[in-house]
Amino acid sequence: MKKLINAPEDVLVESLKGVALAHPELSVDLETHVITRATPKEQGKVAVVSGGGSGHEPLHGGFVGAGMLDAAVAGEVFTSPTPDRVQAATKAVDRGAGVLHIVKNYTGDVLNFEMAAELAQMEGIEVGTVIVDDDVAVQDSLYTAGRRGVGLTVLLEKLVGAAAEEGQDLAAVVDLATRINGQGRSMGMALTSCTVPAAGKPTFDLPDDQMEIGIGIHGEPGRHREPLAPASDIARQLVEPILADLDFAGPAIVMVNGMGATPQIELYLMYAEVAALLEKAGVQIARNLVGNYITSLDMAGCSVTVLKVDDELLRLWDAPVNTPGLRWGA
Amino acid sequence: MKKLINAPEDVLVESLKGVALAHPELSVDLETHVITRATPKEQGKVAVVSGGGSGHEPLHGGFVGAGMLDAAVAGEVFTSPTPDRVQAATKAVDRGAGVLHIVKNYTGDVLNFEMAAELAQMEGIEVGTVIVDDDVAVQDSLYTAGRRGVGLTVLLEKLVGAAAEEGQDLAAVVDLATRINGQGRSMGMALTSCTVPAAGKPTFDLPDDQMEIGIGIHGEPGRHREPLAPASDIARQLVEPILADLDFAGPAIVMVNGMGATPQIELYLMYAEVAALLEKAGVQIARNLVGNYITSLDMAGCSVTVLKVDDELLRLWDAPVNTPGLRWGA
Amino acid sequence: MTDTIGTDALVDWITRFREAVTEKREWLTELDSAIGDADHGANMARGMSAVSEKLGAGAPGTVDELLKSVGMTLVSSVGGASGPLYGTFFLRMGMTAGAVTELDAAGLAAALRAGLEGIVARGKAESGDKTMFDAMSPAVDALDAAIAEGDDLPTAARKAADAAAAGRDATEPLVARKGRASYLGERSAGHLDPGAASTTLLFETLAAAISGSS
Amino acid sequence: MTDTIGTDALVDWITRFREAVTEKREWLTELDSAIGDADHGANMARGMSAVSEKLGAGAPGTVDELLKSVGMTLVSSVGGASGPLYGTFFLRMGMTAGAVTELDAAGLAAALRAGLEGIVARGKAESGDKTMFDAMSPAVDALDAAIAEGDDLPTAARKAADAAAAGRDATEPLVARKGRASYLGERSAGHLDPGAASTTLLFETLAAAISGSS
Ligand SMILES: Nc1ncnc2c1ncn2[C@@H]1O[C@H](COP(=O)(O)OP(=O)(O)O)[C@@H](O)[C@H]1O
Ligand SMILES: Nc1ncnc2c1ncn2[C@@H]1O[C@H](COP(=O)(O)OP(=O)(O)O)[C@@H](O)[C@H]1O
Ligand SMILES: [Mg+2]
Ligand SMILES: [Mg+2]
Ligand SMILES: [Mg+2]
Ligand SMILES: [Mg+2]
Repeated sequence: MKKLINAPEDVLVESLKGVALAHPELSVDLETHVITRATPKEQGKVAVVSGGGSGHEPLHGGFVGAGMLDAAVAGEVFTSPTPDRVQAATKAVDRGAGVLHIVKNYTGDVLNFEMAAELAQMEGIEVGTVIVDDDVAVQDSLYTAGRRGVGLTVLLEKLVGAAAEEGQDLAAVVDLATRINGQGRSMGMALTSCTVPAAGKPTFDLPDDQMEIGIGIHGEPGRHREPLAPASDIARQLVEPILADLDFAGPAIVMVNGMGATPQIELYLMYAEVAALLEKAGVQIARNLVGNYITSLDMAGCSVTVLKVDDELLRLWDAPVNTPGLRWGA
Repeated sequence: MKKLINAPEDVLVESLKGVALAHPELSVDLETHVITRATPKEQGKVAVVSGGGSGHEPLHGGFVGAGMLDAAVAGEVFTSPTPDRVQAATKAVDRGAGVLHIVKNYTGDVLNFEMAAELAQMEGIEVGTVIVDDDVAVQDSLYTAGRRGVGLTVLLEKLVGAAAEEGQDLAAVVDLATRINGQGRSMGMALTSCTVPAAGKPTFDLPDDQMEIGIGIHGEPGRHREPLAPASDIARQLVEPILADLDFAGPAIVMVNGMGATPQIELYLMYAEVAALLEKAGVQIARNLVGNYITSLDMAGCSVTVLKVDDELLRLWDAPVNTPGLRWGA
Repeated sequence: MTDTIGTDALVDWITRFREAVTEKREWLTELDSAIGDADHGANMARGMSAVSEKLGAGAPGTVDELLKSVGMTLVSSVGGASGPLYGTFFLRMGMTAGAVTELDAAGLAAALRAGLEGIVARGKAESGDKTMFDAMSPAVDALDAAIAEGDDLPTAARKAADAAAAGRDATEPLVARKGRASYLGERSAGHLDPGAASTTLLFETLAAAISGSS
Repeated sequence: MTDTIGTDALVDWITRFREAVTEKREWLTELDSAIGDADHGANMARGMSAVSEKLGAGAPGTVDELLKSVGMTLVSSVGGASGPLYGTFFLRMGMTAGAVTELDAAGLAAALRAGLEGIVARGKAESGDKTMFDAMSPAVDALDAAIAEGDDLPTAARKAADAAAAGRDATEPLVARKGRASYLGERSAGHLDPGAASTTLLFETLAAAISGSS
């Protein structure tokens, strides 16, 4: 296992130590693994909390700051944080107007955040929840765990964070989050597996001439494996299921996201392929993100996220944001 | 070779196409591979041009924008651009106050920029040059090619870009650049080789239990190879030669930079190690960068850069910058 | 033969379970690598070592306090899917057991049944979804049946463990419908479910604790 | 026997050099992988194919125009260290040759010497720095010496090529002091210099073009 780490069991805390040192504008609790803004937002505004397993950086800790999250709760690598910690974060950032939990749809995250919400509500904190489930690689069904929450989480945290920052109330923020989740879709692929530090070896073996299509963000294998293909073909395999799932004609925000080990030169190349396919399908890309935003440790590969937008969402997108991972207008 | 590309020979242009589509605030010339600001700076201000081989993204194209570069010239992967293109970029962005060339100290870059400067001067454009040579892994000597230009280039482009933006004249900007180069040092290491698309296989073989210390940014092997070590030990091996080369007691800007395939969780962990060592040596970290800023394709590893600063440099650092790769205050 | 299980034996069970998940940690993680995210071994080992530490500081004297303490510790130390699920299992067991110092066969069966129902309440798993339910549900059923047939507690616990193992093995051909493995669709078939594997350890160690204490 | 080389033979030289670097492209890149950045083969192939394309559109009739065109094309198509160096080499050769249609042995030797000096002016390499200079300098010296001894042009060119090859081979044990390989320090020893290898191809193809045309 080739990683810049000391003991595998210390990776999370030691990395959080670096976040704390690098970002005086954040408060990092090395006991609970909760990251909050050093300067909390004003009383009377909705707070936005997210969290989940670590290994997806900058998500979520890198999105704490004015205009985006109030707190992020970092679990162990790929393991949802526990309810007591989510509850502690919720309590810490509540400004009397309630707290939105942004939860990616994984059994672990859903269950732990559910328990945390129960705990917080017992203490009189109003909690709203949005469960993000945008991954079209997974078939949606009432009888299964449903779709995973992946790339859309990034866009949703930005947009909802902006709404909370401008003072929208909890019901409005929950509505907005639900609406965004309904109109965004993602699909990902991997060129290599990632290696969980505690496991010490790649989660799956992928021969040199094969790739995985339809992966999530936890090193889980995808829907199917197939021979390595040119970027144009990969783009098609990511974009087509997204377009097949929802009518995206019209303005959209598009993200081409790297899984952690794929360099920018490749991501921009993929973006060109993806943009061309989307345009052909009548999608007008109004805003975009190209880079590593929701990663899977040291996995090579990428994902595509498309979110249908209107003027209101674009206004929220353009609102100032000041976080380690996303920053403009501030 | 596992990459998100089509034909290896098209990587550069297809990636630039993505940059053009993703960044309407930039102009990208797909013939000459020159990236400029879509809105040029005002007449009468010094323009700042850099460039070099591709594969180091976001450097340099990702640093074009208000407060930083006026143009970046992208060569083929790891190959300096040709003089005619550098000259074209120089001519395009000259606003009548002269142009600074920021050149990383590699024979290829130095020779091509030298010829470009000659060509531009023949056309009546005043050109100043700074050659960045901050890599302490390489022994400095009058009789050799000297030290490589690596991580310091990022900090220098930001600081000098700010000075040019506020209207300092060419002589002042050249002086500033020279001063910065004199007081910054870097050192890098690799966990894996990178793979040049045209070569199709890793530049060097590195066994699973070995690492390279003292690498540059072109996939060249380092000064020596040794058994894989914990992050704390790697940090020491990067920080010590930097501190041995120059007295850094006092305020500094510090960058922990990823080589392309190393995820943020590891970079922040390294930053904690590096910051602790520097503090022990009396370095006060006034500002920092942690992330992928000057990469080497899909190499895993990192580099450390330390730059001695004063209030004037911190003022320039904090000045607004609005580029794809570095953005604040705008 | 005392056909009951007291707090000491319950502590012994917890200790044996901790040893088992620690010893089989890599196997559990390997199973989770194939169809999940390669952390089930680490999750269970982290959780159970937190439990041991907690109990080492002094185990509660009543069954309900003991099991609720185990459950709360798991909830607040594991995370992931297995944390709330196993946590709820022990919490519900404790709530059902009440403030007693030992459980008879019927009491243990009722507590385990309540634990199982807690897992279903949280995770909505059904039979054949390829989860820990597929090991736990047959184990609890087998325990009930053995007690109804008049088996002594060690024999009944042994039958429960065997049923868990059979349930675990039966997860292999299944296509997962719950948890992370469901994302793999058809590709999830051909692998044991990691949670069913740890649940089998839970019933194996229960049987061992009971026969050791009988 | 005409002891001269005309523009046709020079074009033949350039064509042969192009073929040689294209054929040996992977070898040159491999040499550059060991002590550089794995692009020398690609650089030379790209440059010489640009040159061929340029000449294909109509080769200039005089030696100086021809060689300057080769040099300018290399400068504007290669980049890296080898672009300005080989580019300057041909530019200086052309400037020295003048507006003639053929070169005699002394004229060719003078042009090559000027090219070599151009490389030194740009790159400041000295003997033993482990660069293309270490193949080119002995080759030019050998040509001079052969001509002074009265050898005919094909023989002299053959001796130059052999001297280049010997110079290239002699770079193997050297510790590089110029170019990228210098960053490796002691580790650069034990490998041929890629530029010395391509320079040897330059003189090999010159000898072949001259004997083919004599
Ligand atoms: N909805 C559910 N109901 C019951 N058990 C479940 C459910 N979802 C997952 N599991 C169990 O949890 C196990 C995975 O646990 P673990 O790997 O620790 O958590 P995570 O999946 O969050 O990484 C699965 O093997 C399965 O047995
Ligand atoms: N200062 C110099 N003088 C002469 N030749 C040099 C000098 N620096 C480098 N070279 C030659 O250039 C060759 C490398 O060329 P190439 O790989 O195309 O460029 P780059 O090093 O920029 O990638 C080296 O093998 C060496 O022979
Ligand atoms: Mg997990
Ligand atoms: Mg090169
Ligand atoms: Mg798991
Ligand atoms: Mg090279």
